Amino acid sequence: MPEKPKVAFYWCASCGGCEESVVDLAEDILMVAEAVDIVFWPVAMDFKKSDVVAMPDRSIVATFINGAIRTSEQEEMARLIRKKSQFIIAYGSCAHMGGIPSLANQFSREQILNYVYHEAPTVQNSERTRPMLELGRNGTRVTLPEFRNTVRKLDQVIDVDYYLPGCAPTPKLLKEAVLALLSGNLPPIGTVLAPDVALCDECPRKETKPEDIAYTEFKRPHQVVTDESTCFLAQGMICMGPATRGGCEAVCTKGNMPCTGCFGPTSRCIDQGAKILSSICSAVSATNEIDMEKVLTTIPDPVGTFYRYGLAGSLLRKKIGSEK
Amino acid sequence: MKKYLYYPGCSLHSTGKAYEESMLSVFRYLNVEVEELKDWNCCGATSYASIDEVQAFSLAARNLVIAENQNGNGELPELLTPCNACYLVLTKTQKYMSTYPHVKEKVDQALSAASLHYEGKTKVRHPLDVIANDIGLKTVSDMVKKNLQGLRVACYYGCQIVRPFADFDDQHNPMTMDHLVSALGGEAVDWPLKTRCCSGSLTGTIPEAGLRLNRRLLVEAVKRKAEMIITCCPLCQFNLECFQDKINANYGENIHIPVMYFTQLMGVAFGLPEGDLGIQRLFVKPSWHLSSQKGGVKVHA
Amino acid sequence: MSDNKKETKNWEPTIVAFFCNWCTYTAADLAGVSRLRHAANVRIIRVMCSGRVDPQFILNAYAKGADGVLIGGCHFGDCHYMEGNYKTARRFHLLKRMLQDMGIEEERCRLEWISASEGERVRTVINDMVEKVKALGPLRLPERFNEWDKEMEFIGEHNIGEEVHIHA
Amino acid sequence: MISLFPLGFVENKSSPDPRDKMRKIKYESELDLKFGEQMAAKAYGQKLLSCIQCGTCSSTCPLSDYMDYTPRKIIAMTREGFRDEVLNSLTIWLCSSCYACTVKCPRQIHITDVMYTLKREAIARGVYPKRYPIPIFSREFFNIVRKQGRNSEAILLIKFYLKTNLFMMFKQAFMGLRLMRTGRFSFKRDKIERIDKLQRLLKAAESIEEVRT
Amino acid sequence: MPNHQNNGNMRIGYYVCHCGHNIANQVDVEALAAYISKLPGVAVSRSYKYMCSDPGQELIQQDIKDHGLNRIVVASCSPLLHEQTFRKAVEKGGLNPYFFQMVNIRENVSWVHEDRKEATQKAMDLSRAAVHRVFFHKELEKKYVKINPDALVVGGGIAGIHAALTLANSGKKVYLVEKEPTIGGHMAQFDKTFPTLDCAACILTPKMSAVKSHPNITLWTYSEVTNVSGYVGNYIVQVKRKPRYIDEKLCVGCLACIDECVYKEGKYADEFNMGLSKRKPIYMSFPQATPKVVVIDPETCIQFKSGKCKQTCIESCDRGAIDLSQKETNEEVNVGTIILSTGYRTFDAHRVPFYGYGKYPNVYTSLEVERLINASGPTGGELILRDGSHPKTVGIIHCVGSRDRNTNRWCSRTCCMYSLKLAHLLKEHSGAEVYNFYIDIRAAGKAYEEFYDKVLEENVHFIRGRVAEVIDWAANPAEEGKLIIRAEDTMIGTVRRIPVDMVVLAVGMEPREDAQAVRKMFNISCSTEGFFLERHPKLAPVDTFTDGVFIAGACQGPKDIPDSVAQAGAAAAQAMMLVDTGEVELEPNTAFITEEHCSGCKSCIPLCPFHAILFNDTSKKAYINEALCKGCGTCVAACPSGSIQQNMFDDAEILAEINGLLAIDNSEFYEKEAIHVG
Repeated sequence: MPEKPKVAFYWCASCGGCEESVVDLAEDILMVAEAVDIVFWPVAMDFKKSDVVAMPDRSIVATFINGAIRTSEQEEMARLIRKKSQFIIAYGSCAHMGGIPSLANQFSREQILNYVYHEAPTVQNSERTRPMLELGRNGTRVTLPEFRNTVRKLDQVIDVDYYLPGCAPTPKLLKEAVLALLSGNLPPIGTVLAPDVALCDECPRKETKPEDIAYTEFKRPHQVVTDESTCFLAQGMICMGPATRGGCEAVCTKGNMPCTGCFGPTSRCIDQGAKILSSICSAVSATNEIDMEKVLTTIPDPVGTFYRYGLAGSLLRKKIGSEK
Repeated sequence: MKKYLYYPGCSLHSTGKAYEESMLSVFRYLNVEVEELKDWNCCGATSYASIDEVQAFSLAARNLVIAENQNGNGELPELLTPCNACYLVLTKTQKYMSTYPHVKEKVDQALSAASLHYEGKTKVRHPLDVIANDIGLKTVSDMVKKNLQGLRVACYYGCQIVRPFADFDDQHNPMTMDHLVSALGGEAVDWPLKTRCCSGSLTGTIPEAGLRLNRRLLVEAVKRKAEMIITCCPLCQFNLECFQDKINANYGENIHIPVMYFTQLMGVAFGLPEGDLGIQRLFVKPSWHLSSQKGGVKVHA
Repeated sequence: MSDNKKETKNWEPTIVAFFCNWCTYTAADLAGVSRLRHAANVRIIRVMCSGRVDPQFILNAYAKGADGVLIGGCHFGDCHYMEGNYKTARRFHLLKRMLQDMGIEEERCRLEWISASEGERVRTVINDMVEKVKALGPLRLPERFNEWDKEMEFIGEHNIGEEVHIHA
Repeated sequence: MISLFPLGFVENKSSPDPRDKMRKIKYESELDLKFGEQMAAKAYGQKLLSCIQCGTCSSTCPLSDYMDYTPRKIIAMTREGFRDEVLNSLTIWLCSSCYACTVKCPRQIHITDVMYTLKREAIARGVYPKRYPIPIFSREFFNIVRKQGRNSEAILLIKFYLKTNLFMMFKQAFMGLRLMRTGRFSFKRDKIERIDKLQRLLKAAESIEEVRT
Repeated sequence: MPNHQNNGNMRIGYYVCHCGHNIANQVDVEALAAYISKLPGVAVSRSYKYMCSDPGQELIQQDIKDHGLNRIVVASCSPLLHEQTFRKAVEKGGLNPYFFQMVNIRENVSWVHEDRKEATQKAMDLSRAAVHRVFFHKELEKKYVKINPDALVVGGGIAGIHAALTLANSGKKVYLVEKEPTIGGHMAQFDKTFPTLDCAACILTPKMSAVKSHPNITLWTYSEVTNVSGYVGNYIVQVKRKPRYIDEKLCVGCLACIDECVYKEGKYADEFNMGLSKRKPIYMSFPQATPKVVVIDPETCIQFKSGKCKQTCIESCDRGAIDLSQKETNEEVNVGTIILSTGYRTFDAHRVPFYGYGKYPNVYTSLEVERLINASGPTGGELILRDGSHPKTVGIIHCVGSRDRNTNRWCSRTCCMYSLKLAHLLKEHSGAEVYNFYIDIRAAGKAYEEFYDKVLEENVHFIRGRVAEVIDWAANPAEEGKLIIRAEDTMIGTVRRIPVDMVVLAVGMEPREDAQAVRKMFNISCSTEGFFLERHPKLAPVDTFTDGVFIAGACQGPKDIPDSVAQAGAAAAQAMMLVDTGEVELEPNTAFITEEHCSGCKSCIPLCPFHAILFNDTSKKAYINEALCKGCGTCVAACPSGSIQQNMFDDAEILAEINGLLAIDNSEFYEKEAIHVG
């Protein structure tokens, strides 16, 4: 009996939702487990780093890494796994584009640590302690991974072969990816394993978008009672759908929430935020500077809105001046 | 060769004596017959026109009428007029009498009071014109005995010979005298001031202005390494030559440059005796010596 | 970056300009014909309309090393395509705010309406912008990216499982 | 610095620089509106009026540095009827009749003739600067020629200096002697034979009114 | 990232032009060519003295043959000047003409930068960008559209008349639209024309009647264009025809109705006579008006104002031509080309109050004086002033509303000449002493200087100095009762006060008040001062940036009659050239949507002002009607999923250009962009 292909899962800076999504395969997970040999999956099985180190190079066929790279440990592990794997699949928005964690690229490490350990209203830390990289006491030496200044998407650290987009990726896409791996029928390296058409294509609200839209004000979902079937943009809410890859089966818009862009841009765009900004602003109704200003101030946080899942992967990556 | 009538004008009988002497000698040498105009009178010069224009034109016209009458053989009289001022006044009178009928009418009226009748047939000629265009520079060149090779000459035409009525040379850059110098074997210096005013009678009346104008001409000629200046006008010759001491004294210059009539220089080249050319009348006397290398003459102030 | 640009002392900013074919590019031509000397820091890219300027182009210019981006279009009401410039202006409004949020000073991104006849204005705008960007100093994103990534160099594969370097 | 005005001639005592006298407003009623056309008529045609004030005359004139008004300005003022200023000016007397302006004028204005015309007009009206040497020189020349039919340079100069500046004559005496020594200067009066006839002619001419177009 | 085409066998030819010394003096062309030759993909890199010359073009063609080039980059002057030249050369060499990119290193580099090192560096950057860009150039097809041979001429002044007649005589059908009740424009108001002193009416009216009777000309007076749509060769124009309450076909211009109007005398300011006379509510502008049809002004007609008129005019017309029930009508015409000859307006002299216009009755504008001395004018040509007097002295003030940064900065070009003309005519009419106050005399036309010379010799006074003020307080008895003009006579160097009886203000020429509206309607540009902007000030003086729309006459800038007529002829010839070509080549820079990429989000649809983007209800995707697309690229920039692309200005092309500009280390660039060069 031929040896089953070895597969691994690894978790970097992420919420853990991606790990959950693997379980969302439901009974299909059995099929996967049947077909592959999971050799490394810290969230579900007990492995040590030394086990991985011991594996021969390229012995794993594919590793699915979710999460952005924030700490030295994540970086270290990513490199190690890269060495041991034939294919690396960036799994989910964080690995794909930096994800929500990369919104932290608007701040420096110092700003973040200062806030989290000292300034946050819920924190009581009179001794003003901070995590230390190393503590030596009684002959024991304890080390912690370093918290990097910059959050990175996976391919900014190691070479990535495929991307499975989404926050989290849908079980359907995961299944398709695994099947493709198993069949050996693989697309070109670098492919995002989702349809290359924007979300509107599959959005049930598509029909309700008028052709002559002109925005006079933008509203956030909590400010309005959203109509359950009308295009969000037509309701004056920012929906990233037109600039976001489809393939998610429009789960958000079906759930009465506008798309926030977790699948990232299509292959034809290099910066998702710039693209949606361009598209939405172009259709603002104002014809003079003052009115333009008035309409556009109703978008209070353009970076947070347009780069929610992809600041690390955007053209600018990180706020200038947040280096130190 | 035809006969030329000769109108000396007042200057050639006094300050410009050398001009007359040398011109007549040269014409004699060239076998050209010259006969003085009988009982000629002053042309009026520039001063007369400032007082009374009709009188000024009448004065000039009288000479033209006399010329017409003196030349009995029916040939058109050609009036040799060496003085630039006379030349200008006579040509101008002719020109205005033919151009403006009212001028002619009034001058005729004045002439008739002296029983004179103006026909307008007289041709006013400058000796420079005659030598260059009637005799020809080729002939002149052939008759040179002492080649002036190497002699740097600044040709000074003055203002009134080519401006505004003469037609034998360019108004702005006359060349006749320069070509003549070449024909004599000398070298004409490129000198942009050749028609710039020498200040005329201002040297006498307002020397402060006159001498300055004069000085500019001399300084520039010296600067361009001219060994002598030749002129074709008695007043120009007088101005350029006789005030050199004064200019040197007033402006701290050191100018000693011979200023000769072009006819004097021709005479020298033709080998005529200096006495016949009025060389002895010059204030700044050129001294000549043969230059063996060049076979020509050298001049020293 | 060429060598002289690396030293801040002799640093000259690089500004990428997008000029619309009908107004500002023509005005730049006019500035040329009129021999209006100006700073040599601006590199002009011709587009048919300022409306063609995709915000991606602007971000990409910064990401590839531009210190500033200048967009030139027709005055309101003068657009050869009737209203392309309005779209440019609207995008520009929000983009500029977003750039500030990302730490890019507003002087580094400039939108100017310059009609075909305003050759002189091309010169003034370019000289003014160069001066302002010079005052800000280099943006040099590609170098910053490299600098940011230097923190990763401290981890090499050799020290996996060994010890962690401590930095101050 | 030697004064340009050797006889201490100052045209307007109240204002040392004659150029300054133009620095005031001019009322049309102070002007002679016919003056321009009259002078144009005497100076050979309407060309004087066609002056475009290009200034070629002024820049080509070798004496314009010594003039109170440049030739261009003289023409402008003549056109516009600034009669008194023009006739009192030194400019017209400083013109040495070199004709440089006349041949260069793009409108072919006979500027030298304009200057003659203005000189005569000034003499006729008796407004010329009376102690300025040049009109005196002209007058003496005129007298000698009327008397003799020819000019005697030596006599002219003596008479001129006697009337203007005796001191100058002494200063020039050395040159006079040199000229005499070289036979270029003589006090012999050169006179024509038929002086009677000439004088009749001049008398007739004198009675004839000035030429006009 | 953009996909790359033909990367495997890219063979680029690069040519840098010396342009004589124009480029070579500032840019080290040899170093430039050497630098570019080292870039990946570059097979040939040369410099040449004049690339646009025949040998220059042949050089490219020869290299295409010899070196198998498949992309061409030329660094020379502005693409606006020679892009077409080189495209044609490339095409002649056997390549698709769009496999070409031009680099502007003259207007953008050598002419504007002094430092040779900087200029050379910039030229290198721009050239490198172009080399990067051509990698992504695609083979494109030329686009053609058919040209409708009919033409529209807007404005019936001398320029419009001449353009219309020129086109009509060449067999083209012309619609001539004029706002006023008659054609003729300003020229019809003039008395005589400089420098020949021809009577304006004598030379103009035959042309006006030729327009009226020409079988190829449809003349619509009292009409205005209200809307223009379409594009070169195929314009659709809406024309509003105002009611003149007269049936044009029936009226024979006998004027009996005017005689019979209930008003026995004229009561309202006569527009044609600049208000110097009065007209009735029913009137004809001037005897030779074309069409020779009267018009009723509803603003002043009693019947329209109160409905209580005896309507004697209607009774007087035996042809029943008067029809007070006439309504505004609209016409729609299809034309291929349009000539705008909408003319100018004169400067409003009230704007310079210190010249006393409107305050002192004897201060006139030049246009008023034209009517005043015209034999058919309000005084029959006699020079009688508003106060009934005859002037003995007249002052003409030049440059009123011209050459003045407080009003209009430009020179109006015609005022010097018409002031000379008026000086001559006024002197001739009245024997008055005439003073011209001028800054410079600009008499640069044929026989203009001679005219100036002539007027000078007529003893017209010319005082070089701009007038400070026209006042009526006398400083001495001679000035009593006169208008005093105060100016410096800069030639003499004194300030002068000149008392006159009449002042003529030589008012300048300005854009018409509706110039902005007109230019927007026809989608053309204006220069800063507001005159219509020509495509090129020297080489395309009658073309505009909108193909098929031409300009002629003073709407483009101040102009006299000969220049207007010449320009009108030129505009007509340009229009004819287009028509006779039959079709016009369009830039193939249209946008297009790849259907399988489009999500049907409709973001692009409202952005297109030309309504070129449509939604396919079956496929639920958007598509672009190529015929309507003008190629601005706004939708391309706004497509949120990058599914719209544009020929010649593709994302890939522009991004490559940006990257090329900024890529200093090329090897790194090529590696990053994954371009592999064979």
